[in-house]
Order: sequence, then structure tokens, then C-alpha cells
Amino acid sequence: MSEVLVFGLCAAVVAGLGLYGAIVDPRPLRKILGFNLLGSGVFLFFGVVARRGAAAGFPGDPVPQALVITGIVVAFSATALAVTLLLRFFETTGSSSLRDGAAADGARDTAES
Amino acid sequence: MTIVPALDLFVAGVVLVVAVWTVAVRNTSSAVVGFVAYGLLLALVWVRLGAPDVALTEAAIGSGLTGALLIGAAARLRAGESTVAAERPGVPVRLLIAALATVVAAAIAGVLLSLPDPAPTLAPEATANAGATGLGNPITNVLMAFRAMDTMLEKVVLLLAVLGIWSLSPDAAWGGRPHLPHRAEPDAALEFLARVLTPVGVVLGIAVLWVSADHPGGAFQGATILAAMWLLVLMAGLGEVPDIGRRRLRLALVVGPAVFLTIGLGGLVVSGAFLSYPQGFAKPLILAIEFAMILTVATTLGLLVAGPPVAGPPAAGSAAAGSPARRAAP
Amino acid sequence: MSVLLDLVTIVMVSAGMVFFLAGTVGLLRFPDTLTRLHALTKADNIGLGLVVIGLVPQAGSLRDGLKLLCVWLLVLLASATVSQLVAQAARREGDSS
Amino acid sequence: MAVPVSGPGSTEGGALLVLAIVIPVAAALLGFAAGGRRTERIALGALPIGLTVAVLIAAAVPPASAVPLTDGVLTYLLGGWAPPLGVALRADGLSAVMLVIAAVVVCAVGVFARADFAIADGAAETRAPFAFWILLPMIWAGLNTVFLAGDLFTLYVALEILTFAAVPLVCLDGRGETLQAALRYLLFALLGSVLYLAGTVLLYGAYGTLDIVLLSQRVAVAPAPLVAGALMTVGLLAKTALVPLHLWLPPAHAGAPPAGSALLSALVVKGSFFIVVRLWFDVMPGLPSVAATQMLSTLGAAAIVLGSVVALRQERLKLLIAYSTLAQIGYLFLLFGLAFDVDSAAMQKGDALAGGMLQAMSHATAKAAMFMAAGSIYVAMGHDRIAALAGAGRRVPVAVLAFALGGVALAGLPPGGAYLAKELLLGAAARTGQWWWAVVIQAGGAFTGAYLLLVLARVLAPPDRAAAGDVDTHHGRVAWYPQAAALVLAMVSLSLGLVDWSAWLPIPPGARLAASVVDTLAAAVWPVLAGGVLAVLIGRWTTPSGGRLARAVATLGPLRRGGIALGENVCRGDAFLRRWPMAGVSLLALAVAFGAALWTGR
Amino acid sequence: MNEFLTVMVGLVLALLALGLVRVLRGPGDADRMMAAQLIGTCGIAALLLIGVIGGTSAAIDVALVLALLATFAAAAFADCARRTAQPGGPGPEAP
Repeated sequence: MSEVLVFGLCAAVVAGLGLYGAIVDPRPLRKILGFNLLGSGVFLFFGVVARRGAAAGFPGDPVPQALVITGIVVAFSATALAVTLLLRFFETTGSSSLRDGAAADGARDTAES
Repeated sequence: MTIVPALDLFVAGVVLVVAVWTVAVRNTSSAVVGFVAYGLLLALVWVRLGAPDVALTEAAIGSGLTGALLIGAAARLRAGESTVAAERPGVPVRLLIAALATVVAAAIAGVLLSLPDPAPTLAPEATANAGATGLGNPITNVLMAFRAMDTMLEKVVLLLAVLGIWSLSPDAAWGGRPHLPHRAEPDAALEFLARVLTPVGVVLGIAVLWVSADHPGGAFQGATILAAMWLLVLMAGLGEVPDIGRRRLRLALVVGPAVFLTIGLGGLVVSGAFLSYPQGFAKPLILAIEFAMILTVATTLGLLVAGPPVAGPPAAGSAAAGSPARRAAP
Repeated sequence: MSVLLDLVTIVMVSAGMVFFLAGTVGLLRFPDTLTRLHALTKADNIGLGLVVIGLVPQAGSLRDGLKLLCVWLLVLLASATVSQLVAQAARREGDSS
Repeated sequence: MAVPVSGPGSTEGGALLVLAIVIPVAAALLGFAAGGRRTERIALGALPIGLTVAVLIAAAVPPASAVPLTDGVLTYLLGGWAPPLGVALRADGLSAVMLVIAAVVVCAVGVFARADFAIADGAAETRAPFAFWILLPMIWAGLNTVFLAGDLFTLYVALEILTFAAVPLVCLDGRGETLQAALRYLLFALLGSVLYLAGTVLLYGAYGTLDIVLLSQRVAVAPAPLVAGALMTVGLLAKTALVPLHLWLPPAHAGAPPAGSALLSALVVKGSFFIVVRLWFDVMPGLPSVAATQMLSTLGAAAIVLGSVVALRQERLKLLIAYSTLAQIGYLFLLFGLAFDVDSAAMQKGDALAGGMLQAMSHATAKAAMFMAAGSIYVAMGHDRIAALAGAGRRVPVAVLAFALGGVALAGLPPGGAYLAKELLLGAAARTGQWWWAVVIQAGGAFTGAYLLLVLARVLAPPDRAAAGDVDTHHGRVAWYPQAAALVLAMVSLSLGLVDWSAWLPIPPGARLAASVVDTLAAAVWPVLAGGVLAVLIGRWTTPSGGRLARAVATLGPLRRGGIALGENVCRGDAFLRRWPMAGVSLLALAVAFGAALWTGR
Repeated sequence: MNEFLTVMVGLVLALLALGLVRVLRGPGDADRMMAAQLIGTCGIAALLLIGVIGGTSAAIDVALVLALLATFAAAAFADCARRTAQPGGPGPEAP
């Protein structure tokens, strides 16, 4: 049962790191990285819960593992959308800052594009 | 034996070191490289947790495709990096956030210790009902039969992500093609890699799907490998992404959820419940859905990494040059 | 018979470990990128090959054994081409910085 | 096939629930494959079908007022598998009414959007219309799944569908500000959904199921559900943009095209609110404590004050309406403090919940009408700076009427749905002796009246001669049907109070409304009077130069200066809260606070 | 036998950690690109050993996919580094 404990704590620490990275770092790409870390921490926790539920000949409870596979695909499509949105924002305004006024003063093309 | 816990501790330790590195390092490109290393190492953790299916998914989607996506973005954002990095909050705010994040993580870890000892599990129920679909792999059973609704909705999410990315293109570029910028003079090593690796990848992708009936594998994992191979071909310049207006591409993107929906509605009529399979026909129907799914998901994941259309639509009627090399997607 | 197989495994995996050690020491000690690349791709690959050969007797069935060898061949092919790409990048970085 | 049914099997009306989700998804898939003009036709074709299905579901839901989720409900076992292994769709009174309201608003937005996103026959397919006519059914599918899904993970996927469909809608016009607003929205919403997911994994770890009904039978006071409840609630608050987690809402809802803003403000925000209600009333009714429910309602009250005051200080009409959404979201969360029954220490499905849901329904219809009217005004006047909107009343009279009626309905004037909701909430406050929420409810009505009067005073003013010259009069021709759609929605919101909702909402029979003339008159006059005073004090308007009004304003001098100072400080506070690090701190601090508050209730 | 393999896995992971520290700290991008390749070899060796210890024969499939995707990631890095080094430079108009 040791890996449940070890990887459970590892999942919680990675989730904490992801939360910290997503909130503190002003760069949106680092926020997306933080979100991915947080997501993998939560999915790791799903894996630990599945491992605890190992029974009937399976090394792990299949239901949370199936949820993780669905979750990873959803998290990847979220990352792809966020990265493309960030790149488009950077191309349009030349700045990738989320600060309130950043878009306005950094805007290259006029508002009536 | 006491040695195994040490092994787990060590694997977890390496994973944590790389995770801390990914958050702490200054330069974004090395943070992305750290994240790719983290993703690949996570596959080790998933194997230790007895979930090879998820290890496949994590290694393929978590680090392979996400890594390719993020490294491209990191390179293009390097110009604006310094101005934004300056907006870093002050030390007190950072300490407060660190403390709060620690409390949340500690709460989650604390709950782990308090979870009930005979852990509640659905494994026995999953095996008891596995007879209905005749599939050996319990996770495929859960994904395709017991919780088929989540899998079908998830394909809608993928389609939405592609639509969201396409809608971010400039108006003039609509109908054009998203192209990975391959350079004028082809790079011999990359082209060789693409020519040799792609067939191996396609065979492996289809095998991972075919095996998924009874052994770890699945349509998503297979689709990710096919998408990676398609992207490798595009990177090597051996193929072009088809224009987003082409009917075949649109159908390829929709065929997965569409087949899932029609078979689900068929189940409503024939065997009494939406997304249920008539007795005895479950396995062939599930495989049919999975083949439609692998085609859609491979195309979708490839397009998600390729990005929004950039070049304008082709002159009317000009055939798309260099139809993509051998791969499942049209 | 199984003792012999275990012996083969122990010997092969230990040999593999020696090469891994060599590869990592090379990675740490070598002065610049190209030499480190050399250490990384050559020594580690042989290390992996030996570990794979060591594990073939432990594999459950013939199919698993063949798949193990496929893994090694795939990594050999991959590291050959990727080292080329990395070397190009290192050389380009060398003359641009 | 041997359907392993344990517990309530699929009831006979169940197949309708499947149709409610399948029709929008099929419309979106067909539209995506068809492309070109057919995308619009398919989406418009699906609207009436979906509306009829929603109405049939509302009719099929067995009338059961304050009954737990198990029996008075329409159930459908997907794939024939019963929970905990399978996923069930369930429709009780709450989801039935929300389904109907969502269908009505989506249909009205569909009619309205034909003006902006019409695809000419034979014309080449363009980006924005193609994207809009697929995002509309996708948002609808996400909402219907949120209202019907009986499994917490299916709710998570539905939330993701909702967010992924809403984000491209925000930056459909591709300007820098809207792209930044969409990016902030996506990143913060993703943080919210991962926290929600963390909560679900803790619940699964503790109870081995994610089905709402089974969880409600198994959840007891233990560390797992407490931490899970706190994380899920905060994650959903981040997606509902309740103050102080509202950093993304104003720029996103103001930057979207009018049809998009209507969908976002009226419906998308209601999805995650509905899951908070499901979580606190159905999954863990016994868990909340006095501290937690009072905290949630206090956040609601703070949202009302902050949203309304900042709305009064806005210069652009769409931003004013967006901040009004912020305030109305706060209004919705008042129900939690009122619905907590102290002696049974559990959430009671009573008049407070009915009032909250009715407020959600009337806000959905009224706010959609206001955003659509604002869209028509923008087209007619060429801009939406409130100070220069004089004469809009002449150009687009129907749109201005729709805006006025929507505002009146929102302010809680009879016979609007918000009036009925206010009466129910006031009744609950009186019954439970929490007079302070009654004060907040009345203040909410007054504030809504305030910014309504502020805009109407400006819009209905005759076009001032000087300005009329430079603004070319034929700026934009506005077709009749977008304005008609807005007017119909405003009328619907205004008539929600006349319907007897006891068949769907848990209105206890004893809470018959005091229909005395004096009460209704007082309820009608109060928002207008108090609103006028607030508008004069805090509102952003230039003092007229000469005449009697100038002298009257002079006497108010010190009060006015105090009001403006208050307004400025609140705006600075709002800007402070909407900085990303501060929003992150609020997110985590709220998670810890909710965890502690729930813990004290043990 | 499992004890021996576990010690070996510990050793491989130690070497992997050392190599990662050196590679991730490397001055140029080229050094960091080697991280994916390093994991391609050491990571897969550890994975195969863990698979044998834990008895999960599926670990070999995971190793196959890992090898393929580590190569793909390294190729993506190299291609991206080469693209940014083009005269066009990494500016937003590069694609």
C-alpha cells in the first residue's frame, strides 16, 4: 500500500505547485504550464484513488482510470485553445500581459479593425 | 520488501524535482522542456500505480503533443517575455499565495489519509457486468459502455476546441490552411526520421487500438500516436495540412461523434436505452465506433497543434499540393 | 534452467548499468554540447540495449521478448537522427552566439 | 437485454431527456459538416424542436413541491446501466424550468443573431457566422447537460463544453481587448474547473460513486466531503464570477458581440450557479453550516453593492450591463443564507430556493433582452457611450422599450418574475428572522432601478441640437426582428410573476403572496424612488448648466461629492480585486475559508 | 531477482536525475533538447525494469509509445529551434 501514500502526497504537492505557478507567474504561458501541472496532480490523485480500489483481479479500479483518460484529453484541448488564444493575442497586440490596460496601450491595430 | 517503497519514493522524488524546476526556472523554454521531461516521467508513476492505459495516454498526450504545442509557443513568445515578466507580484503576495497553495495541498493530502480503509471501488461491478460487452479490457468497457455519455461528450469538447482555434484566425485566412512553417531547404535528418518513423508509428497506433479490446490500449492513445506521426510528416515538409474548408476534412472531424451518436440512437430504438448495445453485437459496434473515433481524434489532435488557418484560401479549384503521406487521416 | 536465465539477466543488466554510468559521467564531465551529445546517445543506447537483452529472459512470452527488442531498435533509430538534429542546433547556436 | 437496474429505473418520460441533449449536439455536428449557409439553417431549425422538447419535459415532470431528488423526478439510465456504474439523467422541477428558460432565451438570441450573423445564400462561408451558428447549439447542449446530468463527472464535461463554447464567443470580433478578455476568462475558468475536479476525486475516493442521488444517501460529516465541498464550491464560484472572483466577467461580457453577450450573461453564468445549487441542496444538504451559508450570502451582498455602484460609474452601456450582471449574480446567492434551516442544520428546499431560481429565470430573460437592446442601440447610434446616447429613443424605439421593460422586470416591479422572487426571498427572510438580508434585497432592487433610470434618462432625452449635426443620422439601419426578439424576451420576463410555479419550484403553499394593493404599490414605487436618489448621488452624469435643476443640484453639493467619492473608491477597489494575483489570492483564500466554515459546522 | 532489479531501477533513476540536472541547466537550447533524448534512454530502461518488477507486461507497450513520443518531442524541439534561428527570427511574424 506504500505507493498509494507516496504518490498521493506527490500528487498533492504537484497540485500545490501547479496552483502556485498558475497564480503567481504573470506570463500566460507559465500560467498554462501551471494549469497543466495542477491538472496532472489531480489526475494523479484519481490514479491513487483507483489504486486503493484495486479488487476483482484488476490492479486498479477502472472507473477513475477511465475518468482520467477523458480528463487528460479535455485538459489537452483546453491547453491547445489557451495557447492559440495567447499567440493570437500576442500577434494582435504585441504584448502578452494580462494586466488591465495592457491590451489597450499595446494595441497595434486601431479598435475599428 | 522494504526496497519497493524506496523505489516509489525515488520515482516520486525525481518527478517532484522536475515539477519544482518547471515552476521555478526563469526561462520559459527550459520550463517547457522541464514539463516534457515531467510528462514522460509521469508515465513511470502511472505504471507503478497499475494503470498502463493511463501511462500510454499521459506519455502520448501529456508530454508528446503538449510539449510540441508549448515549445512552439515559447519560441514565438520569447520576444515579449521580458516586459511581462516584470509584472511579477511582490514578495509578500508571493509568500501569501505559496502559503495558501500549501494549505490547499495539505488539505487534499490530509483527506487522502482519512479515506475509508476498505476503499469503496466499482471494480467488482465492472467485472460482473463485463459480460454485456464481451470486452476484456475493463477501462474500454467503462469508456465505451458504462460511461459512454462522457466519452461522447468529450468528443464534442474536442470538436469545440478545433472550432475555437479556427475562429481565432484572421477573417481573410478563413478557408485557407494552417501550415506548420517548414523551410525552403528540406532538413535531411528530419525528413529521414519522418520517412522511417511514420510507418512504424501508424502500425503502432492501429495496434494500440486493436489490442484495446482485451489489453491496455485505446482509441485515444492510438489516435495520439497517429496525430504525432502526422505532425512529424508536416514538420518534415512531406505533406500539407488540407484547407479547413475541404468537405473531407470536415467529415473526418465529425465522423467520430456522429457514428457514436447514431449507434447510440440505434441503441435507443433497438435495445431500449440510449448508448446501449444490442445483445451480442456490442463488440463489433464498439470497434466500429473506435475506428471512427481514432480517425476523428487523430485529425483533431493534429489540427489542434497545427493551429488556426494562416494562409488564405487556395485559388478556386487548385488541388492541394502534395497530398499528405501515408496516414489514416485524409 | 531458470537459475541460468536469472544469471544472464543479472550479468546483462549490470553491464547495461555500467554503460549508463559511463554515459552519465560523460554527460557531466564533458566540456561542450557536442561531446556531451556523443556521450548521451552512444553510451546510454548500449546501456539500454544490454538492459533489454537482460530482460528478454524475464519477459512472459516470445511476443513480449520481440517487443522488447523492438523498443531498443526504435530508440537506436531515434537517437541516431535526433543526435543529428541536436548537433545541427548546437552548431547553429555555436556560431550565432 | 438484461438491464441491471438497481434503484429507480428509467421513467417513461425519460427518453425526452436524451433528446434535450442530442438535438443541439446533432445540430452542431451537422452544421459543422455542412458548412456555408446550411449551418445557419440547421441551427435555426433545431431551435423550435428543442423548445418543444423542453416544454414537454416541463409538462412530464411530476408535480412535487418540496420533495427530495429521488422520487418526484424524471430519470433515464444511459446505456441501461444504473448508477453507481452507469450515468443517469434526471430532471426535477428546478431543471425543468431552467430547461424551458434556456430554450426560450436561445430561440430569441437565434432570431436576434440573424441580423448580425446572417450568411447570404451562395456567398462564401465566413469565419464569424460559421463559428456563431455552431457555438449557439453547443452552448445549448452544454446547458441542457448541466441541467440534466445526474453524475458529477458528466457535469464537469458539460461545464467544459460550456466554457469552450463561450470563450470563442467573447473574442469573435478578433480585437486586442476581446482577445485579452477571452484569455483571462479561459485561464480563470480552467482554474475553477480543475478545483471542481479535485473535489470530485475526493468524493469518489470517500464514497466510490459520483452519482448525485447515491452521494446524497452516503455523504456524512467527514474530512473528505468537507474539503471536496469547499473546493468544488470555490471552483464553481470562479466560473460564476461571484465577487471577489469576477476578474474576467466585465471585459468578457462587454467585449462579446451583442448576441454573444446575451448568451453569456443570461445563460452561461447560470450553468455553474445551477451546479452550486445541486451541490448544496442535493449532494450534501446536511453538510453546510451557518458560517458557510452566511459567508456565501455575504459574498452575494458584496457583489450586489460592488456591481451596482461600479455600474453606476460606467461610461459605456455594455460595461454597465455587464456590471449589472455581476450584481444580479450576487442577488442569486442570497438564497443560500435564507435556505439554511438552523434547527435541522440542513438546507431546506423551500421558498428561499424557489425565490432564487425565479430570480435566475427572470434575470436570464431580462438581461438577454437588455443586451440585445443595447446591441440594437449600438448599431443605431454607432457607439455606446451613455453620455452621448441622447435621441436613441427616436431611432430605435422598440429596442429602448425592450431595454426599459427588461430593466423594470429586473428591478423587481410587479408583475415581473423578479418581483415574485423578491417576495419569496423577503418571506424567507421574515420567517427565519434574518432581517439584514431583507435590507440587502431591497437595496438590490433600488440599485437596479438606479442604473436603469440613469440610462433611460439619457436615452429618452431629445437629441440635443448641437450633437445631432456631427453624428450622421443614418448611421445604422436596425431591422425590426432583432428589436422584436428583445421586446418579446422583456415581456416574458415581465410576465413570469403571473405564472403559478408551485408545480415546479418548491414554493410552500403557506407562502401565498400578500396580493394587497398597498404592498404591490409599495413594491412598484420603492425601486424607482430609491433608485432615483441613488442615481442622482452616485451616478455618472454631468450637471445640467442652467435652470431649476442646476439650483436643486447645488443644494445636494456635499452629498453629491460624497457619493462620487464613494463611487470612485468602490471602482478602485474593483480594479484592485480584478488584478490577477489578487483574484488568485481570493480564490485560494475563499477555498480555505469555506473549508474552515464547513469544518466549524461539524 | 526482484530485489536486484529494484536496486538497478534505483541506480538508473539516480543517473537519470543527475543527467537531467546537468541537461536542464545547460546554457543553450541544444542542451535542453537532450533532455527528451535522455529520458528516451534512461527513462525507458527504468520503465522496462519497473514493468518486470511489477509484473505488468503492458509496460512494454508503454515503453514503445514513450520511445516514439520522446523522439517526436525531440524532433519538435529541434525543428522549433531551427525555425526560430531562421533570419525571420522568433518575432510574431515568423510563422
